[in-house]
Amino acid sequence: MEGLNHLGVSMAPLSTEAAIEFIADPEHGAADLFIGTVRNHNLGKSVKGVSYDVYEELTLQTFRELCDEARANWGKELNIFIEHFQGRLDIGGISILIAVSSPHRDESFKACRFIIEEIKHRAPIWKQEHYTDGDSEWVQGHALCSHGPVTYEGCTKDHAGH
Amino acid sequence: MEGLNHLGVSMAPLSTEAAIEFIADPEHGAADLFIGTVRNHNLGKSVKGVSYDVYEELTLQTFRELCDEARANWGKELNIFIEHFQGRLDIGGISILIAVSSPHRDESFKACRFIIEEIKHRAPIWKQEHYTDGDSEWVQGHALCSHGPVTYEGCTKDHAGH
Amino acid sequence: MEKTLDLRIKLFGAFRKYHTGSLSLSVADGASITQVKDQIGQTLRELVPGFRDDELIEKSALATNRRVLTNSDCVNESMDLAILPPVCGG
Amino acid sequence: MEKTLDLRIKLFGAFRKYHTGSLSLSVADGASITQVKDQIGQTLRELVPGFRDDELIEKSALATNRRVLTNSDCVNESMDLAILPPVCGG
Repeated sequence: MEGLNHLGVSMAPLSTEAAIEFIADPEHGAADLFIGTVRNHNLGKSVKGVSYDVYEELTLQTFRELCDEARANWGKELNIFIEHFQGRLDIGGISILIAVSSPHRDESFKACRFIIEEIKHRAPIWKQEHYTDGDSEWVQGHALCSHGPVTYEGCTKDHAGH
Repeated sequence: MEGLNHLGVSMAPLSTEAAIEFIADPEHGAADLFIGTVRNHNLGKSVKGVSYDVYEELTLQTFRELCDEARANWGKELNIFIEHFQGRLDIGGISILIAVSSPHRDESFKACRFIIEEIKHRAPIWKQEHYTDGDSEWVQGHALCSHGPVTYEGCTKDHAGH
Repeated sequence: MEKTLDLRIKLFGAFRKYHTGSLSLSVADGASITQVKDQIGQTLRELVPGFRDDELIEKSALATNRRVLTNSDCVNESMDLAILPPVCGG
Repeated sequence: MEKTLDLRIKLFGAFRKYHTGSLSLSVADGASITQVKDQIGQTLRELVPGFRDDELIEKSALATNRRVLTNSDCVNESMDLAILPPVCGG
């Protein structure tokens, strides 16, 4: 039986209890939970908070694709919970929660790690760090390229060179 | 600064919230939590519960050694929470909780995975499965060999061949 | 006369330094991704006199709600798109 | 006369099928791990007439509260030990 997904972008504080409860399954003996939090420094600067900007529709689509890819690699029965925060967080605030459960532990660990790595590269989410000196800055990231299912839409006019 | 350890063997239900709270750290941006639970089947048999037998003193010593080894590999600042349940659990009950936090995610994932793998092989813990047919059985495991710090104690008498 | 398409471009991340909300612009039917990005740059320069961050546009991708567009894509209907700087979620 | 040592052996896991609690036994000063395990087998056979699980003893390790003993260890004081079947925690 195919496992369950809970995928969300939330402006309310993320709940580790909700994640753990969602993935619980009597057929699963293992779960791995990744918690991303705001830390008080980055690249030598003292940070007091981070604002997350999220392109919600495409982020949720990316999460759905990641779930499909994780199940193709580590088993259709995986239960997967992914939530990303949108808005401003203070130090220690939870920016992302990923929880995966599976019958055995190897699949949970690998799928959870895969999902966070891919989110960092593929999900349209940005962060703006707020520094204790009053400054703030959008953090440099990874250039996006298309990963999604191939749904080629032909051009009506040809543009040589593009 | 060296990170914190919480190491325990508990006859009370294990608390994921306590684990997550313990490892939280304003300098850490990542945490990984592994949750081991009792599942409803094993090797084709229908399971209704598991009893865990724990040699507490040596288990705690093993946990301490694993923390030292994890810090040697992935950074002294790791915060580490390890609790193992002792007694009987029903399906879904939490048998082990391992949580590790670190400045960046790679260290949390690797240290958490390392600790659960080593516990499976090195911690003196045994489980007895209770089946729905009323039967029960001690689960086959991994033969222990000595891993601890080398504290060779010389023999007062020589026993050739041993 | 060549048909033109109306695009609404949502801005994210570092683009919010320059403009909040979205941009409205017109492009020729069948415009390439590069042409749309050129038009975004021109529109931003009109709206924000100090805008000179061509590198940000260069490194950004265009996307619909469903997928990131590639350089072989082109636009052939009026639609909503988003311009996405390099990402760093999680 | 050879000095003997008193050992108390805690039993875990599958040994609980045969006996709950611990075993008391005497060994010669300087006894090897193998000798202690032989003595454990003999004591169990006395306590539990049906005991024939020599393989369980064979595959088990001896340990103190601090570490698992190796075959090069030997016993030279009266002490508490534990006999540990193959493990499967987590």
